[in-house]
Amino acid sequence: MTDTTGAPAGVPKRGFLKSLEIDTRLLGMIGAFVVVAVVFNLLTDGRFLTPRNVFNLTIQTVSVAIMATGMVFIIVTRHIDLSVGSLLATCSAVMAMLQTRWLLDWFGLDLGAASLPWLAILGGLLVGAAIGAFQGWLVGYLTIPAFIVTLGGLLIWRNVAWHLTNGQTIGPLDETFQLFGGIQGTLGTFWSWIVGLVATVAALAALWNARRTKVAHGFAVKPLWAEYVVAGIVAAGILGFIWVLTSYEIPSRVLSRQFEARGETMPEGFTASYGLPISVLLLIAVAIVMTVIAQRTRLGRYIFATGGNPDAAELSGINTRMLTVKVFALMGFLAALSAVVASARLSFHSNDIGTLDELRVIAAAVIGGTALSGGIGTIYGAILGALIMQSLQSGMAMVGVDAPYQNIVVGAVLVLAVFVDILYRRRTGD
Amino acid sequence: MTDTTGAPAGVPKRGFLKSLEIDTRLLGMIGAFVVVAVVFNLLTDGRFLTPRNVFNLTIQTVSVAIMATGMVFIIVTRHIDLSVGSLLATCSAVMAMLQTRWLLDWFGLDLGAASLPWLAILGGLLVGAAIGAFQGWLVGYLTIPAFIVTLGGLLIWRNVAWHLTNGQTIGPLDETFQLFGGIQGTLGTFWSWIVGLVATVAALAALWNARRTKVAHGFAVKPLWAEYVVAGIVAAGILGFIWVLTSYEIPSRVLSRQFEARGETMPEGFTASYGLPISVLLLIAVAIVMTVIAQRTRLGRYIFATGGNPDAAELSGINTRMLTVKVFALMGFLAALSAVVASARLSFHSNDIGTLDELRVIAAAVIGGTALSGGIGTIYGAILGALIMQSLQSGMAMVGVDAPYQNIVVGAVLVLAVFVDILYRRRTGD
Amino acid sequence: MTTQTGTPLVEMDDISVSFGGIHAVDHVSVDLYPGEVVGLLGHNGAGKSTLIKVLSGAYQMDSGEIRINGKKATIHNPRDARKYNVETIYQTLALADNLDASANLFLGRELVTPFGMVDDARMEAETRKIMHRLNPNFQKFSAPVSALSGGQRQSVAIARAVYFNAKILIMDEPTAALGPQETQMVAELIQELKKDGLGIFLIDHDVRAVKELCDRAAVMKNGKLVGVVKVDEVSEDDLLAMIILGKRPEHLAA
Amino acid sequence: MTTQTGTPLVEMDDISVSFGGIHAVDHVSVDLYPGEVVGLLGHNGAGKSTLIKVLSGAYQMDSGEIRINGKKATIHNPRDARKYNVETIYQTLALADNLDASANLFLGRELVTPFGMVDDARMEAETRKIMHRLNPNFQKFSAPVSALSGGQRQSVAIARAVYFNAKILIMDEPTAALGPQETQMVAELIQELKKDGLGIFLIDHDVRAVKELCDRAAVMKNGKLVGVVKVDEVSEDDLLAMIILGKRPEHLAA
Amino acid sequence: QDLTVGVSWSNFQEERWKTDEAAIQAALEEAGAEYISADAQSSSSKQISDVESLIAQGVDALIILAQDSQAIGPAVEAAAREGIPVVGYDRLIEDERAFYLTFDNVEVGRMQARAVLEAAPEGNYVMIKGSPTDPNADFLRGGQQEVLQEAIDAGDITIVGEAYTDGWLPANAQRNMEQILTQNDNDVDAVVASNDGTAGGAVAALTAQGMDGIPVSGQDGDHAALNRVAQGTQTVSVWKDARELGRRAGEIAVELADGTEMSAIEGAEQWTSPGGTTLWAQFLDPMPITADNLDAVVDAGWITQEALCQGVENGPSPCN
Ligand SMILES: Nc1ncnc2c1ncn2[C@@H]1O[C@H](COP(=O)(O)OP(=O)(O)OP(=O)(O)O)[C@@H](O)[C@H]1O
Ligand SMILES: Nc1ncnc2c1ncn2[C@@H]1O[C@H](COP(=O)(O)OP(=O)(O)OP(=O)(O)O)[C@@H](O)[C@H]1O
Ligand SMILES: O[C@@H]1[C@@H](O)[C@H](O)OC[C@H]1O
Ligand SMILES: [Mg+2]
Ligand SMILES: [Mg+2]
Repeated sequence: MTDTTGAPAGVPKRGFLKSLEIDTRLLGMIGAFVVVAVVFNLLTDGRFLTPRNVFNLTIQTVSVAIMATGMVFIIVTRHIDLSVGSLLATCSAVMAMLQTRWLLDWFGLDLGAASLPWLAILGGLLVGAAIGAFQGWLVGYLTIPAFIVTLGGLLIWRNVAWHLTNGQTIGPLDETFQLFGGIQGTLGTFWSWIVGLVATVAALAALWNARRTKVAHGFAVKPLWAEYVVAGIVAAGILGFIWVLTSYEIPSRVLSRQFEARGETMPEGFTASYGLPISVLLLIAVAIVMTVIAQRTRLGRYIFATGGNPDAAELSGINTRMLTVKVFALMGFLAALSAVVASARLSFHSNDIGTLDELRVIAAAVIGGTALSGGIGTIYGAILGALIMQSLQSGMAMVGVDAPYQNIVVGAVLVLAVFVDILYRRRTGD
Repeated sequence: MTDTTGAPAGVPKRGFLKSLEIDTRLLGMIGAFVVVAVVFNLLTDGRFLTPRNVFNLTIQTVSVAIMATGMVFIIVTRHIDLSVGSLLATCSAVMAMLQTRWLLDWFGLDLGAASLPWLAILGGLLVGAAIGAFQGWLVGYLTIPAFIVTLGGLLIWRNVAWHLTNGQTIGPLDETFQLFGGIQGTLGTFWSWIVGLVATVAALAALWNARRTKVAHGFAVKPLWAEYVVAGIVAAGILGFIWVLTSYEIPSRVLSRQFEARGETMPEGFTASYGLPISVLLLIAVAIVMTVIAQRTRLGRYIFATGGNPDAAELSGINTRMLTVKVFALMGFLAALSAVVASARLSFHSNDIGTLDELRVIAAAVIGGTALSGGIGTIYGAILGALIMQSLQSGMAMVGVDAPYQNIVVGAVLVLAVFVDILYRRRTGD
Repeated sequence: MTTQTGTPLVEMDDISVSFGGIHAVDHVSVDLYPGEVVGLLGHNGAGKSTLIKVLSGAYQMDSGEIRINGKKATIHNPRDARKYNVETIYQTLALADNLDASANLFLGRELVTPFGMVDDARMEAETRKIMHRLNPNFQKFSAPVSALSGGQRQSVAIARAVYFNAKILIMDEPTAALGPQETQMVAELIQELKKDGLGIFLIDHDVRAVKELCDRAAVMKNGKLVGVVKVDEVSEDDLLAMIILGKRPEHLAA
Repeated sequence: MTTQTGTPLVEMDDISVSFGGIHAVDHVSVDLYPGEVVGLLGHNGAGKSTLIKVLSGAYQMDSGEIRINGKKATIHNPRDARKYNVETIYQTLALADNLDASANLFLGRELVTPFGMVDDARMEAETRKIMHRLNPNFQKFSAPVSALSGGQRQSVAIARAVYFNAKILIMDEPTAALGPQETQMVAELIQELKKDGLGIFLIDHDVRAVKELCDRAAVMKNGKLVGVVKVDEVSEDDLLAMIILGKRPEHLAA
Repeated sequence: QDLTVGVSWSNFQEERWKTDEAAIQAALEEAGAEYISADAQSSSSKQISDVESLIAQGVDALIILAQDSQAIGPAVEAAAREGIPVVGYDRLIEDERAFYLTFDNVEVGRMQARAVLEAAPEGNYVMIKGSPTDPNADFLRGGQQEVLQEAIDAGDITIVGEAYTDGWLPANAQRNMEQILTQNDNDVDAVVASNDGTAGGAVAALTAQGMDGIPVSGQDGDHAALNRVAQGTQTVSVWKDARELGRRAGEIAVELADGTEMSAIEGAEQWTSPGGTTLWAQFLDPMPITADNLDAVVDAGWITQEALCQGVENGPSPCN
């Protein structure tokens, strides 16, 4: 939680990494990701690490990653949510029905009305949060184990979705709604750079601020050069990411069509790039908010305390029951948000949407270092976990590994990742 | 564990039920089952409680029930096994391939050779136990959480099965092998009654013996009349069950074909009944062995002790790691046994055999009163749990409820059952 | 029985608690005045912890009434108890093992910045201050408390109970895991808090310690109250007799 | 230092244990003779529990050697320790909460019938016998131990350790949760076991109790051994000084 | 110049798709094109990712077995962006930019019902449907209804039981069939099952009642099912010769990649989908395999005579 080290100030000699005070677990995960990426890049003759594939990868990761951040809180409080895939389906069904049927019937809105997608999203988010809260109430107040509640939910919500749509594929969804799907909605070069710069400045300011607070209380701080190195790495990371995404150019065919649609002709040699997808921006926003909740709010503190010792938390005056409701409601909300991204990406609501996502989401959180025994977990870990899994699957698909063997590899990697994590924790004595 | 009450001998007045010293949870579950049965019987104009449907129900229950007994031990030791459905598929694939290909190729056996089914079963059981033991080793010795190991297993073993059969449906399976499927292999009236009588005698002897031991140590025993009432209920239960099964007559169509096959003609008015299916006998044997293990062996004692407090068990000199391996190996063995029943029942091995069985098996154990927090669970409860779930599904199928709505009901019942169990435990202070 | 005057800080009146048929606490009444330490004595399983857990909100009573400053208090959970400034050091300590000392100390009452964010730096600084007073050897500020020894953990639990201006302090065997030096510090602390006007319920098996630290002692046996006595008026042996025989000493019997 | 003669029952020689960089036990040597009680004293976190957990097989030492009856003993886990007749009463009791007293008492060493089935009836009868001797009030034989009070649980843990003909007994604060009567019984028990020739390591924070019950006392501070002294040759204050200052008293310093 | 053709499979759960794959591979090899593939494992979301990844690998043409005819849209859009031609394989893709090559699922349903109706022109019918989450299940059911409607209206046949089969699992089909039989006191004369797996489950339930031999339908030409046809326990397995379909798909993909217009593809016709999309399509004829034409599958090399006739005595040709 706190990031000061216990060592008294001014210990003479520390290793380079130690001075940087970067979480070695984070380094390990990034290392694993780099290895996966490089290996696949070799196997695919450099196709894996093209801007275009990186762009695809990030888009493909979004839906699972958003839910994985919520799953971190669930698992940290010693619960589990097996219903997220089904819940996603129900939310997606609600949003699809709202924008293609119900809103039209109830309020006489027209297809294509500007408010349609937003009302649909609002409805979906409400339903997701409400169902999540209800499940949380069953867990927290009626003390039914989350495993059971959400196993029931897994069965129930998928079929509620089926019932709502009568088993049909619903769509096409609203054009604006589709902007959340990925390639259909991107910021373009200019705005991508703006976002990148703002993010860099904000990150550096946060670093600086943290240092100032420590100094103010007379705690040990890392050497100034280390501070600069960390700042440099952060800035390079953010801007590099933007650079890669803006390097993926829109195929000229699409551009010329756009010009045609506007009744112009495309200038010779004209290029443009996609830049940051809105869905990825959404994920980044979710990541930041969830990280702040985890580290800087009472809610987050209580989540981790409850995970560490539920009785102690209760005796400390934390309303752990209400907390459970909140955590599950948050999970439901995030599942609904994922439903926006997932169905927008398909441009339809399909029956099977979100199938097996519960496994992917849990796997992402756990590969990202969330301990099933509770009390331990990070948001960035879960997102990285999702990214690693997605890279593995996409990479294997590119290399041409048959799906059954892909599953075998994913299963094995899951077990291996957790094993490595255990070894790591044992060594560092966490 | 022990079944003496703490009350000093000779307490003057006790309620009727209390005197019988019958587990009220057992009564509750039987009550729930009776309610389900009676409701469906009304909805189906009395067809639900015909000997025929009871016969069907028991057969349909076997495969899940066998695995549920193993899941009790897994959950009691605070683990979970999400891989049983996939494991069943791998074992089924191995047995199918052994009896239709490999044994023929390796040992030059002929299709239809008498040893074929037995060797195949042996091979399947070994593979099941070995995979189970391996997963147990990962959990016990490498301390990877069972949730992760078996989640990996869920992905891995289903696809290993696919790999073994190259994705094909394998069959038809050996005739002898098919005897384990249910209706294809039954004991007939005579032998069913023999089994029933032997079971009754054995049960009464066990009751008598338990009483004698208590008296010998000077502990309190229940009044003699209560002893007789219990004995009467037990005997009536066993013999009644046999009576119902032997009342289900073989359709004359089937009989006449059998006569034809033997080159005879069926005498006018000839009837015969199925009696006890071999698969049900197998389940009963598993239930008895597992109950004895749970209540009367060190292994069982250690399983419950480990579930109650793993550290204490370890400090008491119990090799909890090895215990984990044993418990998972047992689960694997039982999954293989279920694979025999499930594939014999279908008369072929299909790719997707056992899909979602992990959910059914866990649900059965949990509905049967096994606590996910460990240390509590009974074998009979798990079997009753499986029976209740199967009754619900089959009853709804009879009434014509669509599969999606069936799933919704099953999910809701799961949650409700656990909730009732929690209320019950709270009231009795367990 | 007691010569204290004025309204008692706490009156626990005719409290009963049972667990599935067992009367853990059976119509027990005790009270506590400001600036007073009341010892709770009794054999194992006598019901001491259960009685005070009713006051701290961890258990619900089946019947009886609690009055604080003469007014009926409704305590359904630990949050309610905190509202009445009741602080408790539990026999089981009740720490979140994965958090560090300062997060535990402020658990449920975090200091926040003007934006409502938890202020870790300020909390750690506060923690250093108070721990320094309580246990100068204590250094492990950024380790999760799971890495602390039994006694170190107890120090954290004590620090938490006294930091927040408690009016009523409940200590369930606070020194059971403590070394002699630490035990001494707790004794001094109790004296200090007494002076500040706190009322303290102290559960301790050590009759000598109770005689030293307490003003009155309430003895329980099998869930029932044997009696409440002023420690000055009884000998250690009197107290032992009450605990073991469950009877008030002869010379006080009237 | 000690005038005992013959081979010691236990020699713990130059034992070190560390947890991720922390030297919890730092080159400590102590020994124990048959019929002797050695007290282990020290502040919280001094390393007492860790030291004896090495002997009981719960922790592995990083370096050092254990000799039992003069022969090198390899103790990798609690099962190994039991082979050497080392029995332990843990600070945390180590009971399976869902089992009853007799199942806990015999855990890992169940009595079995000729067919290899566990013999619950015989075990319960034995349990009634031994508990009657240890704690006559104890009645809850068929309830899971989770329903027992702290002290009742401790009685079960003690009964378990002494039932099986231990040669070496380790008691980690055995009376911390016990009432005065029960504490007295444990003291008597220790005297009895001593007479039977057992060697006992006793961890206790109560210096007076250590002086009463022990023959020698080993004092630890910050993982290091301060010294081993005969309790007859030192005063309570000497012991306190050793614990707090970490120095052997002057008159024994040579 | 070397062509690469990417194939996006919806899943490999059913037995048939491995055969399709081999056929496509063979056709591509003949044309000198490279084969790469991805398997969406029954997930329409994963299928989009798969297609993106295939495009990223530089394919010149795509063959897509759509998990969902509509939700596959963005994949077609992505391909169109890059100018990559798409062949919709077996299942419809609602997009005029995709060439539709198929055995018509509604037609498959009709064939199933037709064969059963012929064998049991009147009586009580049971409909064993596919997975409730697979749109094909309803297409099949629709085709079946078209054929049966007349007989239903005439009162010749009555549908006495109807059930979806969760996940197409044979075990679920078996249980549903058992319960329907119990509910109707075995008064059932024919079973319209939607594929061979569910037919297998239904037949197992019928066998238990000595009712094996009443008309049962299926599709896919699974080996086990053809064996049942030879045994007489299944009436029909609608055989969509996957090898033919696969071969054509490979050929068409290569032609389109070479720049051939869709309209110029041999056998192509303009067709309007039920959803109102007009697209270029080629329909291959599914073949109902019954006891009368079992030789066809053996002659075609789809199954060996040995496998087909395992355990069959005095069966229809070629098992006699
Ligand atoms: N949660 C519980 N469930 C059931 N019985 C309980 C529970 N908590 C306590 N008891 C029972 O209530 C009685 C009183 O227990 P309590 O813990 O209050 O005793 P105590 O006086 O604090 O003992 P000790 O000195 O050992 O801590 C005991 O008989 C105990 O077994
Ligand atoms: N499992 C563990 N992991 C990390 N550190 C530990 C562990 N167990 C003990 N320690 C540390 O080792 C040191 C010695 O602890 P130990 O429990 O042996 O102390 P002790 O002398 O028994 O104290 P107490 O009197 O409080 O029981 C302490 O600093 C403690 O924080
Ligand atoms: O061929 C069938 C296919 O059309 C359907 O979608 O899935 C099941 C298969 O048997
Ligand atoms: Mg207590
Ligand atoms: Mg200790």
